[in-house]
Amino acid sequence: MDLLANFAASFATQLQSPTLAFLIGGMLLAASGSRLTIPDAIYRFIVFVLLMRIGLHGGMEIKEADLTALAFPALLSAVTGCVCVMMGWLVLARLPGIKFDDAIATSGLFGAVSASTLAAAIIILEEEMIAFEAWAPALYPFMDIPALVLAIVLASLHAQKAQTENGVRPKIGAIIVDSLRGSALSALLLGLAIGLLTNPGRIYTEFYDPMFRGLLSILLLIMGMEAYSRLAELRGVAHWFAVYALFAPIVHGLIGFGLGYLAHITVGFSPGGVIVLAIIAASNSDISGPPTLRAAIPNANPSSYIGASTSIGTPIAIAVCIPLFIALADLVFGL
Amino acid sequence: MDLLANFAASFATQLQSPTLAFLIGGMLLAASGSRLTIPDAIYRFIVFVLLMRIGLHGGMEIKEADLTALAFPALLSAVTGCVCVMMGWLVLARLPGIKFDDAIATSGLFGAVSASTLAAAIIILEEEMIAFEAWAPALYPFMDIPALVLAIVLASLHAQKAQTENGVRPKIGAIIVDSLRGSALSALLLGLAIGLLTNPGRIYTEFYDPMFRGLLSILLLIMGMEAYSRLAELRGVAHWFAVYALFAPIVHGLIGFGLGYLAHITVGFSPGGVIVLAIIAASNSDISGPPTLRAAIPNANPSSYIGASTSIGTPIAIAVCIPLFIALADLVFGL
Amino acid sequence: MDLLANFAASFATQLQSPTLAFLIGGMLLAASGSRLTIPDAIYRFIVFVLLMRIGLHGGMEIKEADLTALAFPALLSAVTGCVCVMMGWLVLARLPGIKFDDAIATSGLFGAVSASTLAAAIIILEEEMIAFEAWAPALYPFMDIPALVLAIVLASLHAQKAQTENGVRPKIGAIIVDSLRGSALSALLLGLAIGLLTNPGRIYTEFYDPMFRGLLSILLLIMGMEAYSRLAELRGVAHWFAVYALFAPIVHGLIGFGLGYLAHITVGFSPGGVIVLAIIAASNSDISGPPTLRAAIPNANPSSYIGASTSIGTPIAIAVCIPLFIALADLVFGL
Amino acid sequence: MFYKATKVTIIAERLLQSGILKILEAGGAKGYTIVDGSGQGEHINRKGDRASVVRAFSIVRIEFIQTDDASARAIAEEVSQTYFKQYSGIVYVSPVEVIRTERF
Amino acid sequence: MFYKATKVTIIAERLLQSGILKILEAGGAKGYTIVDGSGQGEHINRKGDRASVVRAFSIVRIEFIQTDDASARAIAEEVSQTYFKQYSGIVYVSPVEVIRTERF
Amino acid sequence: MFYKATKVTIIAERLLQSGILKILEAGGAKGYTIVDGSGQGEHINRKGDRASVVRAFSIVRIEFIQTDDASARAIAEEVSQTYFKQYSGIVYVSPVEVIRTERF
Ligand SMILES: Nc1ncnc2c1ncn2[C@@H]1O[C@H](COP(=O)(O)O)[C@@H](O)[C@H]1O
Ligand SMILES: Nc1ncnc2c1ncn2[C@@H]1O[C@H](COP(=O)(O)O)[C@@H](O)[C@H]1O
Ligand SMILES: Nc1ncnc2c1ncn2[C@@H]1O[C@H](COP(=O)(O)O)[C@@H](O)[C@H]1O
Ligand code: NA
Ligand code: NA
Ligand code: NA
Repeated sequence: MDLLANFAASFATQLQSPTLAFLIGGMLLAASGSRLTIPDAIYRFIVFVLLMRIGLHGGMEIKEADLTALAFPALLSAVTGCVCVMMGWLVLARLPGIKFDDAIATSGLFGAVSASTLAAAIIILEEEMIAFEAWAPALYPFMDIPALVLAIVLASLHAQKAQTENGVRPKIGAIIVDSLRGSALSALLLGLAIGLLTNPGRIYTEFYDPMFRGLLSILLLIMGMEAYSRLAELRGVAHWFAVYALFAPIVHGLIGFGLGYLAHITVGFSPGGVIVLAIIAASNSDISGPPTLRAAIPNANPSSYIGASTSIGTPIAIAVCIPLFIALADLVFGL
Repeated sequence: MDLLANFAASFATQLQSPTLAFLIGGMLLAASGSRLTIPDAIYRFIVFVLLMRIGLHGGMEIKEADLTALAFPALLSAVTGCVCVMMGWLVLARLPGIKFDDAIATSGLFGAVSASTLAAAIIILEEEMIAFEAWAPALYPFMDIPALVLAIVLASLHAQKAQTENGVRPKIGAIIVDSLRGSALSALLLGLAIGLLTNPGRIYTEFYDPMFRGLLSILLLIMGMEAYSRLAELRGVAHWFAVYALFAPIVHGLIGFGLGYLAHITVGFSPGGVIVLAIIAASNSDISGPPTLRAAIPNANPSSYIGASTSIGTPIAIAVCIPLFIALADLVFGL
Repeated sequence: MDLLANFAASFATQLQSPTLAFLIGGMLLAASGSRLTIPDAIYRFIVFVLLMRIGLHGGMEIKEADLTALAFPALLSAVTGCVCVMMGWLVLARLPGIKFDDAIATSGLFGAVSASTLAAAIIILEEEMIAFEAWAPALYPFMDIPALVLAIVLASLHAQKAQTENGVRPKIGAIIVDSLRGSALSALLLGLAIGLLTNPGRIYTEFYDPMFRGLLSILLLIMGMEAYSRLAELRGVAHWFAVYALFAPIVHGLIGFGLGYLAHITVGFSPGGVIVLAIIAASNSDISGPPTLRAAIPNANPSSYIGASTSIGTPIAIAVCIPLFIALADLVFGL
Repeated sequence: MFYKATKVTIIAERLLQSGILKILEAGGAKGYTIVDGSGQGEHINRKGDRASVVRAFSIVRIEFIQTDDASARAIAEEVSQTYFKQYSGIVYVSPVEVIRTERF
Repeated sequence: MFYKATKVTIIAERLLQSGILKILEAGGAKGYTIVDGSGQGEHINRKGDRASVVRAFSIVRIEFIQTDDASARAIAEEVSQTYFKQYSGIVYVSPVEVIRTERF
Repeated sequence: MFYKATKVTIIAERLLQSGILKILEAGGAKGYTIVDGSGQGEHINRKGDRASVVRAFSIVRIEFIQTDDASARAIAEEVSQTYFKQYSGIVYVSPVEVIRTERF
């Protein structure tokens, strides 16, 4: 009951903050057939700036951080990503009328991480003044890559079983490298490296940081417009994808929260860090994941996994999971 | 005489401010054959940010405003828009060598409203520290939509008279919805809604507001380049369009000013608000209007109405009408 | 020895500053096959904003400057540009296996000026708090245009000698106009004019100036990615181009430094100004130069001159020459 | 193996795009490809990627392939009839050969 | 009704665009369509939409249709003669059928 | 003088671009032109230039010309065999005439 009350309060606060409003506004605009669109070049610029800001900040803080503190949460992130994919493999892939490849690609996407959800979570935590380890966003790749790799490996093992000729042994190294080359992870890692090795100073305080909120608002507007536009695609595939997309973020977030809690009691991972871990677990990859999966699991129908993640998964992760896990942390840690 | 002196002073001040300089600079660059161009993606981003800023600000202020105060100016805006179109219908359409459809589409565009002119007016009023109701820019749609609708209805009635088969009864509801779906009005209304319903706070103060001036300078540069480039098109059509474009902004602005003055004495509309009303009346639609008219009055030649508005109407509205109506307000209200 | 120590110190400082890190980061990303790209529209927007900022600042300061002080450095800039091209003509064009047109186009590019190198130098000088005449960046066109014109004239004289029919007498006026029309010089001159004639005030302090550092970081990232990607092209042409690209920036910078020193003792050109002059001499045109040369010297192979300048010349100018000439100035002027 | 098919190319103002695609779908086209462009014809001049206040008037180039020549031509005629009396645009037809007929 | 016509496609460096369009207009082409592109040929490599310091070298694809085959071919030859000895670019001609002949 | 040649047009997902270009180069194509697009086929829907979270799925239109018809068709077949069983895309061939044969 307390959780529900907390959630309601946290959700109400968020409705006051414009973050959620832009997401919903984007959906309404798309639904009303508005001709307003944000050009693709702007979208890519925004994603770059947001991830550079997150990376630079993380890098600057890691300098002072005790890196051993990062090791255990990083391991737990990898575990979370893999457990989420396994769950999709065990549950979604067995549902009636679901093709194996579609299920496993969808699980991979939901096991992986979304840059926009992460950015929204950071803004909201900063607004509510909940402290977290600045390196916590750097857990992103530790969850993202294992999830994608595992999904691709499972798809490939399945193909091998089905017919010997087509089932090529997946090259795990190649998949990892391919993930790191994606535009989102490249930007994040570049930011981390520059933050760590140089002194970004005024570039950070005068550009990347002040731009963060404003550009995020535009990104959320785009995510909202995309969510609505892709609903049509989702309608063309089995309903189970919609159901999965509705619940997976919450379940994944709970797994992340549980393992984060473990890190809290063992290595003193902060409550804010636990929330970040829960939210990246709840999020689903929207930038780098789809092309990686498309290339590696060509037989999977992109409409199923992109429809599920963009139209339902991301809105749920942002609008429901962020307030939910803040409320849960409030209850558990008495913030 | 006083007005002329005031105008000269106000015009001189504006020449000092860079706003006008960017417009003129754009024209000179285009005239000199410069290869400098601002990419279309940037143009669309700028328009979005400017209209969001105007909308957010309006929305935040409307919260505290007495909405009944808005009702009468809104009605007057609609009247202004319609009167302007009627004048075009009565005068421009009757001039020798002018096709009815071209005249009515041009009148519609000059009755409607320009986002860039509005943004320039807001910046200049803020610079000269002339206060106006923050919701005054929200009068935009109340003038824009009636003007476009009336022009389309007149064109369609004319087509019905000419030949029964082709004259389809225009669906007024559909035209209004189509106008609202245009990218400019969508952004303005989104901003208004978010400003009204949430608390934009730092998104506004750290992003949309600081970006406003700088991006407007780039938009004016673009408008200047467009103005020059489209002169060639205007040359291909009847000279009356150029004459109309030269005087319509001033006449329309005077109508707006007169009706605004009525609102001043009846419901206490502020002098700054009267200037805003006069300037949106003087402005002519450059973003949403042309496609709406193109779709609805296909027989009108776009070169006539776009040439007239972009090449002459908008420069006159920005460079002449803004200082003119500030000077007039100075005289009338003794600012 | 002192110079080396100074250079090492200055280089080490720069490694701490993120400016260089973005350049190197771009190279590493491209080398690792990252899919991160910055859209072309953003690139063009960045270049525009940087040059406007440099121009506005220069224009605002020129108002107060003694313009006769500018005359002598401007003349020296032109001399520097021409001497650099002559050196290429005398040395590079005579090397074995080098086509005359390729050599002369490459010399023209290295005699001309790079906007990104100039912007990076300005940021670094500001960071190290080395004062320079604000109009010093306005020396840009005085070096850029003579260098390009001379290269084109030499190429054309050569063509005339080779075969009477094809060798058209180059129209120097037309080449100068064409250079001024390039997007980089257009933006710089527009900024200068607006800075000089109006009072940019808040547009400068709230937009162009705060954006400068951040956008420059992205531009350097792009330059780094380009540098790596074009290495492949460079490999296809004679090795002498790589050797030239390695040493020309340093030699040209020394010439600029020497002539700047002359201006220092004769008309009191500041040490910071001498550094700016040296660095624009060391830089090579990357935005406006290539298309101008391409149009005017069509027989030259773009891979040779663009490969040499983008892949080697620009990185050397930014990473080596900026710290080098700061160190040299330190030694000479005891900053 | 290559099979004869008919390609229809439609060049039209961007604002007609959705209407044209509806005709294509109604006419049985199994797919289409759209490319953005600019151009010049009888009507207004359209510039390339520089900012334009009249972007909605820029050009799209829509092409689709059908193995059924008569059906392809019928769609071409219908698009032309419906739009190109009043709006800007052209349609043309050309012969091509495709590999997998089941896709067209 | 479909009428035979000739389509000429010119692929060239962007900096040649305005010169080529002048030849088209002088040769009597009533319209043309331009699409941006990238490509690879004998000369330098051109990438797609990623930022490029040498944007002016990117490719444009200009196509125009004329019902008068001889005239279309003459324009094609002239463009090729004027530019493609020195600059990058290709021209090719293909047969099409159009609907409204008065437009071409 | 115009010489007969064969044009191959490949429409495919962007992520296949580099693989397809390798096949072209291996097959002896001396050049190619790439244009960005969007489209609709059996698989997912691709929108135009509006921001899309799945840009990698947008369409590229690659065309190349060879005077050797057999070679051009062989490349077309190989691209189709290699990619278009699993991934989105189509290939078609059409006759053209070129001016300078040494370039194709
Ligand atoms: N003869 C032509 N050849 C190629 N494209 C054309 C031709 N005529 C018109 N177009 C294209 O069709 C569009 C509309 O033409 P129009 O309806 O004549 O204004 C133009 O913007 C061009 O892109
Ligand atoms: N065989 C070809 N097929 C298609 N396009 C080509 C071909 N050769 C050249 N091109 C195009 O023409 C441009 C210039 O070619 P080039 O003059 O060979 O450098 C290239 O960038 C390609 O876009
Ligand atoms: N019949 C067709 N005509 C033209 N383009 C097509 C056709 N079918 C498919 N395409 C293009 O090929 C892409 C992939 O098609 P598909 O593999 O059917 O999803 C689509 O996005 C279209 O751009
Ligand atoms: Na996840
Ligand atoms: Na108006
Ligand atoms: Na130089």
